[in-house]
Order: sequence, then C-alpha cells, then structure tokens
Amino acid sequence: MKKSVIYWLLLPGFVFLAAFMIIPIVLTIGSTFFQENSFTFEGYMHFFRDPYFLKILLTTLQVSVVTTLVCVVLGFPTAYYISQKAPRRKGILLALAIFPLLTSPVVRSFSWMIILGRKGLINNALVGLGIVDKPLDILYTPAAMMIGLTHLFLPLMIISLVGVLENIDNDLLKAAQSLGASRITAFRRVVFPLAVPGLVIGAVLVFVGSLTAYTTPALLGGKQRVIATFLYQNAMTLNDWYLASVVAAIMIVITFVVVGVMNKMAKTLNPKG
Amino acid sequence: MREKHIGLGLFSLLVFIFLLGPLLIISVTSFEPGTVLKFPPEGFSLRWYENIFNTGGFLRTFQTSIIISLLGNLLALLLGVPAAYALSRYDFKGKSVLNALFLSPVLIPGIVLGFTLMKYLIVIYHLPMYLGLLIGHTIIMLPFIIRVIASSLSSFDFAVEEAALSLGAGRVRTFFQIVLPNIRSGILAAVLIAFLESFNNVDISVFMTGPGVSTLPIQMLTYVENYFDPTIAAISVLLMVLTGLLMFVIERIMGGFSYFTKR
Amino acid sequence: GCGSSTDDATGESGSGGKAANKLVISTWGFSEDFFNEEVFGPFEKEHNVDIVLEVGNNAERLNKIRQGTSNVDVIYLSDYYAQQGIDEGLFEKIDRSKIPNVNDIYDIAKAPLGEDYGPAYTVGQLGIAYNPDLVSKEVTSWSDLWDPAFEGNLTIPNITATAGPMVVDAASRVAGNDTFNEDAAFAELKKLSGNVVKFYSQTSEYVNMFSQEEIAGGPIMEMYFKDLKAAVPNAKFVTPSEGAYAVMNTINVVKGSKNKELAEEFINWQLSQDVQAKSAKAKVDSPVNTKVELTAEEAEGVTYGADVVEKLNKLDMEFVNQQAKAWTDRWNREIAQ
Amino acid sequence: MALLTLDRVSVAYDNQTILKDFQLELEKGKLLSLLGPSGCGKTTTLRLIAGFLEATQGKFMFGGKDYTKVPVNKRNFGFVFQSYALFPHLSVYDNVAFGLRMRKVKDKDISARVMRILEVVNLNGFEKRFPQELSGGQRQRVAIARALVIEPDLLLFDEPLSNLDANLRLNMRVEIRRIQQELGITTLYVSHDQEECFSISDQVAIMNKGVVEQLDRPETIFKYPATEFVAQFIGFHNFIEFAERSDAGDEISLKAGGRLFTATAHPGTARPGARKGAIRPDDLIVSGDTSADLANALPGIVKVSTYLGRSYQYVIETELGDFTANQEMETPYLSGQRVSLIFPQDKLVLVE
Amino acid sequence: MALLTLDRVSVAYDNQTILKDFQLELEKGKLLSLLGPSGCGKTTTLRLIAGFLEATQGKFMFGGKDYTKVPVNKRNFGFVFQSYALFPHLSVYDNVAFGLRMRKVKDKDISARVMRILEVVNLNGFEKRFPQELSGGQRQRVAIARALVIEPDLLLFDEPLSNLDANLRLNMRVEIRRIQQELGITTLYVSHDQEECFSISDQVAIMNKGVVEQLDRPETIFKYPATEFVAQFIGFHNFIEFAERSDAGDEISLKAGGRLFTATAHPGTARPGARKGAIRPDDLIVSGDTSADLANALPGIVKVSTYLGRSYQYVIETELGDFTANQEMETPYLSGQRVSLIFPQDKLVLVE
Ligand SMILES: Nc1ncnc2c1ncn2[C@@H]1O[C@H](COP(=O)(O)OP(=O)(O)OP(=O)(O)O)[C@@H](O)[C@H]1O
Ligand SMILES: Nc1ncnc2c1ncn2[C@@H]1O[C@H](COP(=O)(O)OP(=O)(O)OP(=O)(O)O)[C@@H](O)[C@H]1O
Ligand SMILES: [Mg+2]
Ligand SMILES: [Mg+2]
Repeated sequence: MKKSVIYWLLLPGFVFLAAFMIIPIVLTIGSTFFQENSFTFEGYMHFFRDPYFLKILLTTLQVSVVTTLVCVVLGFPTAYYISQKAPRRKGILLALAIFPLLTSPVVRSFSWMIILGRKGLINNALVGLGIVDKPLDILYTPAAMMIGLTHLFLPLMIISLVGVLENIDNDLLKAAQSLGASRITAFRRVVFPLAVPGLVIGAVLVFVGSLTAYTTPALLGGKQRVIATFLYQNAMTLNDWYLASVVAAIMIVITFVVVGVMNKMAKTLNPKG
Repeated sequence: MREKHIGLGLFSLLVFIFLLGPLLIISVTSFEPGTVLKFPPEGFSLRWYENIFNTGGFLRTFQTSIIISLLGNLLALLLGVPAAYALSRYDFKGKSVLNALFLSPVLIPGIVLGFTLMKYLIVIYHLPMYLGLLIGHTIIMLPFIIRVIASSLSSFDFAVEEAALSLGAGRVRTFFQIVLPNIRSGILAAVLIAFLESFNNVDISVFMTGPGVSTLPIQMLTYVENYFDPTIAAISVLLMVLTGLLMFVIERIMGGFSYFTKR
Repeated sequence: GCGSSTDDATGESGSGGKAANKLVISTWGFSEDFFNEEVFGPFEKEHNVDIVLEVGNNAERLNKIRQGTSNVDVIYLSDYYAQQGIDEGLFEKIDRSKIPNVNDIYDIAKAPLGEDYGPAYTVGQLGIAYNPDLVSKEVTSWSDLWDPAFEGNLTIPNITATAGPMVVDAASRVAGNDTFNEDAAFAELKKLSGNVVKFYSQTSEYVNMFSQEEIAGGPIMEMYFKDLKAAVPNAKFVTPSEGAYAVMNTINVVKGSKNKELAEEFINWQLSQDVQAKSAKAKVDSPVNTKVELTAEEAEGVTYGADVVEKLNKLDMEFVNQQAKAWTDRWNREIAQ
Repeated sequence: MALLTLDRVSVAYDNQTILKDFQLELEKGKLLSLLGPSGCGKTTTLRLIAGFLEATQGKFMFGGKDYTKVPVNKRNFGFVFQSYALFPHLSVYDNVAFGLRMRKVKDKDISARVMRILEVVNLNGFEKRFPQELSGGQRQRVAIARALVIEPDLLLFDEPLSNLDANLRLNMRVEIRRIQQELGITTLYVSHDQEECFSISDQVAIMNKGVVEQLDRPETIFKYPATEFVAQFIGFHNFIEFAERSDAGDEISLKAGGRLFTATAHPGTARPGARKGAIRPDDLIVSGDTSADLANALPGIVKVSTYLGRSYQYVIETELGDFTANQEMETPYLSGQRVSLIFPQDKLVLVE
Repeated sequence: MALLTLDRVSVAYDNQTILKDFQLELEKGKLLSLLGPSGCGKTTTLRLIAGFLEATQGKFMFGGKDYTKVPVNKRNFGFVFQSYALFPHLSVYDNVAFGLRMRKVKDKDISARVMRILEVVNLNGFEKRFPQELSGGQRQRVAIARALVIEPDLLLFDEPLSNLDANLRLNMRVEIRRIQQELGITTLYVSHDQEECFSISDQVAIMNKGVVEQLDRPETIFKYPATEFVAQFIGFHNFIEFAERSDAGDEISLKAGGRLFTATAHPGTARPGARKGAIRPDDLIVSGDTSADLANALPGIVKVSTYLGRSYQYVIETELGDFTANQEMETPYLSGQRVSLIFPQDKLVLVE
C-alpha cells in the first residue's frame, strides 16, 4: 500500500471542509482579534473581566458536564442491554431510542410541562401519595433544563455506544468473569475501557450539544441563562456578530479543551483505543 | 445468568420510559380537537393532521428536507467513508490533526457556523441558495459519518480484507464486497445519526433558506411562532410513524436488522 | 401559485432574472392560506405577477436582507426590526403618492418610522391577559402585575421579544414617571422578577403555560387572546389604565428592488379596505384602515376602533433601538437571575 | 465421590442439540482430557462447566454442591480460550494480573506472581506489549499464564497449545502437568493432540457427536479402544471384519476371507460379541518375505509409499482391502512390490 | 532457476527488525515448509510473499519477474490464514466461491468446483452455514477450501491444520499434498507440526529469529541436523559436549567425561569442527543391563518415568547430565532404578 493512497483517500473530505468551513471559520474568528485594523484582545478581555459572564460560563459548563454524565450513566447500561439483544430486537430498540430526535422542541417542552409542571404528573403523584404537601418546583429550574437536554441527547449517546459495544467479543467478558470478576467488575474493567472510543464520541456529541443548545434551555430552563443565550441574543436580536463571534470562539476553545481532556482520559483507560 | 439481566433490563426499561414517555404525551395531545395543546385532550380529532396537508408549506419543506438530507448524506458518505477508512486503517503523520479536523464541525456552535457559511458560501462564493444549503448540511453530517464509521472499522479484522485481496479482488472491490458489508451496522448507524442531525437542523438552515427554499424544521419553527395548535405535535407523530415504517421496510427488504449484528 | 414555487428561486441572488413578473415578499408565514387566497392571489392575478415568499422570523429575515442573500422586494417586519433596517439603510424610500390608501389609515399607523418609510398595515395592542380562577384580584392596571396575587404565577416577555421594551416602559410608568426613566424602570422590574415564573420568548410558550395553569397571566398581544380563551374559557383580557402598547407591523420596500413600483402597488393593496376588512374578519390582523367596519362579534380579539387605537402608547423605536444593547445587558444582569 | 459431575446434561444452540444426556465425572486433583473430532462438542462442554452456557436440562455438581446456577465469577475456575480472549486494552502484564487484582492480592505479590508465571510460559520481557503486538503463539501463552496464575479450583483448557511449536508445546505441557499436580488442581483439558492428551491426563474421554464413547485411563484407551470410532480416532486405521470368532482361553481365533487369524485375549479385548479387528499402522509389520505360511499374515502389493521423517508409510492392497502400515527402514519398498502383512497377535484388538 | 526468490529481504515492525537479510529459494511445483519456534517470523515471511507487508529492503522475484511492488490482488497466490479470516457475512458456499467469482468463472462451473472442494475438506452439507455457526476446525477447513479452489500460482499456508483433530489433519495433509502435486502448485507451508512438515514437503527450512538455519530435504534434516538449534528443534533433545574428536574413515571417535564413544560418519555428519553430539530420545536405548563394558554406553539412574501412549518416557541422570529416552515396553522401569543408556553409533550425530 503506497502512502500516497492514504492521502488521496483523505483529500476530498479535507478540501471540502477546508474550502467551505475551515477557512470561513478561521477568518471569522480571526476577525475578532481585529478592531479597526489593529490587533486586540479587547473583545475577550471584556468577557473575562466580567464576573457576571464568568458565572454564566461556569453554570453552562456545569449543566453540560452534568448532562453528559447523566447521559453516560443512563446510556451505557441501556446501550449494553441493547447490544446484547438478538439482531431483530436490537434494531427495534435502537429505532425506539432515536424517536425523541424527531419531535419539535416546542412540543417536547410542552410534554415536559405535562410531566414536571406544578400540576404535572410527577407533582400530582407526589402530592397524591402524600410524599410532599406542596407541589415541587421542577419545571423552569436548571434541573428541568438538564432533563430536557438529557432527553434530547441521550439517543446520540446510546447509538454511539451500541456501535462499539456490539463489536466487543463476548469471550472477553467471559474471560474476565472466569478470572473472578463479577458482572459489574467485568463490565467496568473490560467492557467499559473497550467502549471508550464510542463513549468519547457520544460524550463529545452530548457535551457540545448541551453547551451550544439554545432552544431547550430557553424553553425549560426558567430564568436561568446559559452562554448560548448570549450568543443568540447578540447574533439574532442585537445583530452584533462581532460579539457573537467572540462568544463562539470562547465556546470553541472550551470544547476543544474538553474534548482534548476526554481523549486524554480515554487513552489512559484504553491505550489501544 | 438470565436473572442477572433483569436488573439491566429494568434499568433499560426505565430509560426507555424516560425517552418515550414524553412522546406518548405528544402523540395523545395531537388528537386534541381544540385549537390549543391540552393534556389530557378533550376529545378525539384528526383535524390537525388534515391541517398538515392543507398548509402548503409543510409538504413542500418536508420534501426539501428529505432531498437535502439524502443528498447531503450521500455526499458526506462519498467524502467521509474513504477518510474514515484511511484514519482507522493506517498510521501516518498528521493523523490526530486530521481526526480533530474532521470532528470540528461538531465543535462549532451551530449558529456561528450557519452565519459564517451564509457569509462565505452565499455572499462571497456566490453559490446558489440550494447548493449552499446542501453544502452546509454535508458539513454537519461529515463528522458523524466519519467518526461512527471509523469507530466501527476499528473493530474490524483486516485479515479478512487481506484474504479477499489474495483471492484476486481489487482494493476497491474488496472494500465494497468485503469491508462494507461487515461494517453495515456502523454505516447504517452513521447514516441514521447524520440524517437525523441534518433533518432536524435549524441553525444552518435558518441562514441558508430563502424565497421558496425552506426546510421542515424552519417551517415548523415559523409555525409555532404564530400558532399554538397541535399541528406540530401531529407532525412529530407523523415523523415518528414514518421512521417506524422506514425501520419496518429496512427490516423486511434488507433482511432485518442483522445490520446491527456483530460482524 | 405563489410561495409554493421552489423552482428557480435558487439562482436568484445577484442576478435580475425575470424580475419583471416576479415579486419576492418576505413575511412571517402565518395564515399562509389566508394570504395566498385573499392578499397575494388576487394581486398576482391583477398584475400578472408571480409572488414568491420568504418566511421566517423578523431577525432571520432582516439578517438575510443585510447580507443581500435574497432578492426580496417587499418585507413585512415589526416596527422594532424595521427601525434597524432603516438605521442600516436597507430600505428604499417610498413614494407616498403611489400609495393612496395610506390616507385612509389611522394616523398612528401612517408613518410610524418616518415619512420616508413604510406604513404600519396593522396595529395591535399589548395588554394583560389573566385567568380569574387563579388571580383573586381584578386586574385593571400594569401595576397589578406587581401584586402578590401574581406571585409565582406570572410570565412577562423577554427583553429580546417584541414586547420586551414595552414592559420596560410600563415599569417606568408604574414607578410613577411620566417620561421614561431607565433606572426606575429596571428597579421596578427587579421587584417584579419575584412574581415571574418565566420570561417568554414566543407566544406559544405563553399559551401553553396558560392552558396548563403554570401561569395565571401576564402581558400579551390582544391578537392571541382568542387562543387563550380557547384553552381557558374564563380568561380575561384587559387594556391597562395606563394604556396598552401599540404593536405595529410595517411593510417596506427593500433597497435594490427592481420592482419598486409594483412593490408600492402591493403596499397600497395591503392597506386597501378590502384586504383590511377580510383580514380583520378572518382575525388574521387588526385593521388600520378606518373604513373597515366590524360587528362586535367580528371585533372580538381584534384591536378595533379609532378610540382604542389612538389611545395606545407608542414607543419611539429609534430610541428603543439605540438602547437595545444596554437594556438587554441590564435585563440579563439585574432581572433575569 | 467425584468432585465434578455432569448429570445427563443437554445443551442446544438455537434448536440444534449439541450435547444430549451428557455424563461426565472427574475426581479431585485429576486431569481429564476431552478428545474428539472437530465439532463434536468439546468446547461446548467446557463452556457449560465454566458457566458460560446454560444447560437446557440436567445438573452440574461440583464439590457436592449444585453449581448449575452458580454465576461464572463465583466458580473460581480458570479458563484458557481457544481464541485467546485476551483483553486488547491491557498489556501482557495487566492481562495476567487481572485475576489476581480481582482477588485483591497485594501489588507486590501480584508483581512477583505475574513475573514468575511469565517466566514459566517463556514470555519475560513481553510484559509491556499489547496483545495486538504478539504472534499467535505468544498470545496463547499469555492466555495460559492468565488462567494459571490464579490457582483455580478447576482449570479448563480449550486447545491451549494448538498454536505453539512442538518444543514449546512439549515444555508447556510438562509445565501444565507439573503445576496441575503440584497444586492438585482438578483440570479438564481439550486438545486435538492425542499424544498431548495421553501424556498429561489421568483420564481421557473420547467424544463423538456430543456423546462420550469411552472414558478410561490413557493406557487402556490407547491399547484397548472400546469402539470402532475410538479405535479409528486414536490411530487404529486398519480394520478387518471377521466372519467367525471363537474364544479359547487366552486366544481368540478369527476368520476372514478364508484366512485364519489369532488375537490375544487381553482383559480389555474380551468384548463378547465384537468381531471387528483393528490394528495400528505402526503395529502392522510389512515383510518382504512372501512365503505362504507365515502366521497371522496376508499377502499384498505396495500401492503408495510416503516418507514420514522417522519411517515410511505404505498403503498395501490385499484381498481384504487396503491397509496402511508404517515401518522404519533404510531403503523403502517400492510401489508395486509384493509383500506380506503380518498382524502381531497381541496388537490386534477387537472393537464394537 | 528458482520460481520464487527472496533476495536479502528485511522486514521490520515499527523499529523492530523481524527478518534481516532473509534468503529463500523455491522451485516450481515444489512444496517448502517453514518450521520454527513461535515468533521467529514464519507468518511474517508468508505475509511478505503474499504482498501484505512491504520489505524495508531486498527483492522478491517470482517467475523471473520482480514482484516486490506487485499488488496483492495481482499475484494470484492463495493464502490460508492462521486466524481463518473468513468473510463473516458470506455463507460457506460464497466464501469458497469468492475467488472464482473474482475470476469471472461461470456460475455453473463455480457451483461444481465449490461443491467438489467442499467434499475434499469434508464439509458437504455446510454450504449454507455462516462462519459464526462453525466450530474452529470447520472454519479452518473452509479457509483451506477457499484458497485451494482458485488453483493459484503459489499457495501459502499459515498453520492450516493446527485446529484440526489428528485424523482430519492426517487426511487433510495427504489431500493437500495430493492436490499440490496433481496441479503442480508451488507451495509454501508453515506449521508447528514437524511430522506434518516432513511428510508433505519437498524441502524444509528451519527458521530461528528471522534467519533460515537449515534448508534441506526433509530426510536430510531429520537425520542430519546441521546446528544445535535445528537438532533441538526437531527432537534431538539429548546433547553431549565431546572433549575430543578424531575422524577415521567411516567412524568418528569421541571422548566425553573420560568415556569413549563412536559415531558413524554419514555424509551429513562429517562437519569438520563439530564436537557436539546429539541424539533423539527415541533412539537412546535404555537397558536394564548395567554390566560395565557395553559399547557407547553410559550408566545412569531413572529420575522420572511418564506414560506417552505408545511408549514410556524416562529422564535418566548420568555423570554427563540428564538424558531423555523413550522406550516401548510392557512394564516400565521405576524411578530410582539403575540402568544403562546406549547410544547407537549410527544415531548419534554431530552438530555445530
Ligand atoms: N453459536 C453457535 N451457533 C450454532 N451452532 C454452533 C455454535 N457454536 C458451535 N456450534 C456448533 O456446535 C457444534 C459443537 O461445537 P464445539 O465448538 O463444541 O466443537 P468442538 O468440539 O470444540 O470443535 P473444534 O475442535 O473444531 O473446536 C458444532 O457442530 C458447531 O457447528
Ligand atoms: N503488528 C506487529 N507489531 C509489532 N510486532 C509484531 C507484529 N506482528 C508480529 N510481531 C512480532 O514479530 C515477530 C514475528 O512474528 P510472526 O507472526 O511472524 O511469528 P510466527 O513465526 O508466525 O509465530 P507463531 O508461530 O507464534 O505464529 C514476533 O516476535 C512478534 O511479536
Ligand atoms: Mg472447540
Ligand atoms: Mg504465525
């Protein structure tokens, strides 16, 4: 196999992305460092000196991280369960898992209102059972936001994980068990590390999705602001694309850092992944 | 050993209830006869389903969405599959950089990507709107195609590929007849994720639509800015039914979801 | 037909094409059927022209005009966004002599953003809707929103929504200022924040919350009241004693339009008694044409009558636009926490 | 009482029954080999015992307890997989250490034990490699080390040495046997290599189509196969269907094609009805002496002659069919040569 | 001239050199076996020839043409993989038919040829199965059928029979040899089974650490290993370091520990400097007769005695070290018994 062939395989995709995305984005982000033709960090300093902005940034990161973790915790066992099913069942379950992606955010938020609202199913049940005497405020809190985001992104996590899990040789799990690992330990020590490549993809999708999501936090999140709110306000209402690009650049850097850290962690779990 | 699965099964059941419960509510409310979403509904009516077909925009934009998603998917496969293959099969200089590059469209906030694409593709490169929309959607599909396929290739036994080569099949042929069928599940998953990602996309489409060119999500968004009736719920239900049918067809025609089986 | 033609709509940017018999109209896309049948259709027939639609919300459509990515001739925008377009020089100056129907409309609608630019083709009002079953008090004034009766029960529009700045103005009035006082307004809003469950960005959110009784009420445009009533038959809409706010949608000709005269013709058509009456009766838009007569039943949910319309408070959109950034920032920091 | 008992166990994949009313007993500290043709169910039996498969019926007893439902990880059985099943994400060291870590052995002791066992399997210096970077044989040795290091209650081997070269195989099997005996680990061993099975086993079970055809001490099986299948399987490639049989004391007289043969009546061969004679190619003597009256002899013509390293192999055509014989000699017989086949009386056995 | 020539080829994984200045020649129609310990580079050599690996230096000539850069699929070589490498998505039939389809053979002919070859490997009735539904041995037979059916210019086998049971292995190797000779297919064969190699090869190359130590006809290697490594590898497990050597005509006189030995000077053993004697366990005679003056004899004590099926294996302690001897007998010697070890003069060879 000639080395040059490798590059020919990569070239079309590379040229396409470079021409239509990389160059435009680099130019757009690059322009945030120039105001009136001189190089400046002004746009960025403005944000990082502002404790208010930093607090929102932190809140957003928290929400994204928690959502990602929740998706891992919910998605991993489910994906594993799906991957162990006979082919036919597997297909049906995967199909069911992706249905949430097909619903409009607005109707979805309406259904969450039905479930989480003060007169919603959960509160009715809680009050009815006498567990609480006043309906809980769940809707329009950060928790609701995370529930909505989890509902939105969990399918991506599940699909990514099923993709790797179904290719893990069952004998490995058996080998681990025969060496004394309980099902859980075998899972943790063997299946989990081997699933890391899929986990990383899933986690990146969920994290980035949560970080940049606008509609779901806006609809379910009550008064809580997230960083995407600023981006949208600046871009769409205030027509300030300079600031929008600054916020975007900050978000991009954060994602790259987080993805980098995740890859690092993945490497220690599965050096051969 | 069966019993051990029960805990896992129960857990998965709860997750599925979490995922599908809201959809059930949506489905139920879509039959509401009144003009406002209600739960529980006050009766049964199909009027909002009729409304989908009577409101010209939905069918037209649905068609556009499907075409764009399919064409974009095809384009992304053409660009992405060779790249995914190269990235997972070979070690070479600059691999990690390229890996990051191909993932990057996911890492950029959608609205910024959308705006930038509009500025460059339409304003500077003077591409027709429809083409711009197609390119934009291809860009956002590419990382899904590449990453998902690459990760399923990473567990592929390449000795099998060598066996085919030694039996006289050319590289291209080997790829299509031997490698591809064995990563079907990966390809299908990739195509599915990419399709949904594109089909649901708002951020890019918002900027790449124009007079006469619009996508279903944009149309739906426009609709809910002005109406509160259960039409959107009805559309969601129809989309789910359609997906269900599609799955069923895949199941029947292509011999089932053996596509998702190991090896 | 109009709007439904996807053909050649793609290749239009930059090139003139068959501009002579095509009119591109940018609008929100609601009541598309009504517009196609009663507004666009007859106009197409009469002037032998194809109308192509671009739909979307104000911000998106204005953005595209800014970038010049679509060859729009006529654009419907709310006054807030129209003002932005004017400030950025995106619109043609109109020749009012070509739009004789402008003389038949309410004064407030004739030139809301200056003589050179388009008229408002509809004027609605922003008042308060509430659910009497949940609010013990009878609501008559903006200040009632601050009442404990609305505690944890209230929604108000987000600052970025069209009605956002109106609530800021109302707050200033509630604080007792005759002229707008920003600090007082925000101080007052901060107090209101305790009552607020949620700031809404889309009316659909309001309607959903209202129907699920997550909220008891809040400021909303009268045009949407019929939807609230459908969900909560007891719902009430009031014009606050300090005055409701005028919500105006304008219609303008986009700079560079090759069909300026046809566009003005269209604006004239949109203001005509015929169209205005039909859209009022279909409860699509509140009329501005003074010749339109409605029965009481027809007028329900429609902002109708010179007495009502002329009393509406009207914001200075140029001022609002200048302040938008600062207000948004303050709102985010002080109110929305 | 036996440590391990499989009591009329059946196993099926989908609807295909692989094991049917399978019986097996194994005593503590003993090594039993399963030997049988490809696809006969050896691996299936091992997997059943390990707990990877569930029986559709029957019972598996171990140490007096019903193990049928005991989960895999509570069985403390070591398993060496035919396909290695090494953990791809762990180094050789970590692969071997895995079982010890599960047993919460101290890091220091782990290190010592892992290094010792790696020495045993001849893999020192490979600790840091990953499975993908090893040759087939090296991988298998890691798998063996991984199972041995935990000193399990029962060791299960699925063709552990099949990818090793002859020398290593020899060393490894001696080593496995040594460890097995030293620690008294009860062991079940599957292999295709008969010599391997015979040399290290206390007992050998010959399987055919999911059934044990014969279970005995290696010497007994080797000398006195009970059935034609077993005989064929362990190298009695020559068979004669005798028409008549009459037993007289130590000697059995037999008749085929008008010729008379005698066989010694060992305890094992005294199978009443059996009239099928079997003999190994190694035990058949090919003689150039074609004179008529040799005892237990049959005239024939050399059809094929092959060099086997140590000896030559002949296929010889006779009136009773073709026979295969191996013989050590300097200058071989040539194809077409007339020879006599001699059936030593004590090497001819009767099978069912 | 040789059909296949590897001319000072080197191969490296990452930075580790596996083959260094490797030389090999193979004539048309011949079968050459590569034999060597695990990890010595046998598979690597095959992969190089198949075209899966690129040499870092050196040349590979085939049929007079430089094949170094010819792509795999243009080589028309059959390859049987150690790990089977069956196409998981194709049925047994389609797996075997694949190569024929690539050659645009007519469907009817394909069917005939596939069915014939499946019969050869004893897999009729399995056409519709998928690889996952076969046992290890069955899979390997499919792999063999798949490579054979295309009648390639060169056949490459990587331990094709290692997962088969003894009988099938025997049949298959005879079958492989038959087909190979009938079709005159030049073949390179890797196996751990020495008997297998010796029985089917025209030539055997013994490899060690990426180098061919000896390339010869099987008989020659079997009887006259050239080096200690080869001797050890092919079963000369007993070595004596002689202090003195003197050649006289047919006989070589040797001295070790004060004792005199003689060895026959076969052409192969006449290696001038060599003073290391080697003998197989099978060739050493263990005698109960401990009288002093036996020729070529050494007194010793039985340390270990193991049953091997056919024979007993003894480890015997002597003043010149431990020796291993195999002997067929009814009642074995016991541990501790005093015996004599006799080194037959014509079985003792000298190696470097
Ligand atoms: N997953 C499976 N599905 C269906 N049939 C199977 C499966 N696994 C094995 N079999 C069948 O069960 C039978 C016994 O298989 P098993 O693996 O126990 O054989 P084995 O004796 O170990 O053979 P080998 O020596 O070739 O490894 C075979 O005929 C095989 O085809
Ligand atoms: N992909 C690889 N990366 C690094 N080293 C490798 C790789 N493949 C093989 N090796 C090393 O190369 C050497 C030769 O391997 P090869 O597979 O040729 O051995 P082999 O003679 O076929 O052994 P076996 O009989 O065990 O199959 C071994 O030491 C092995 O560890
Ligand atoms: Mg097996
Ligand atoms: Mg090898």
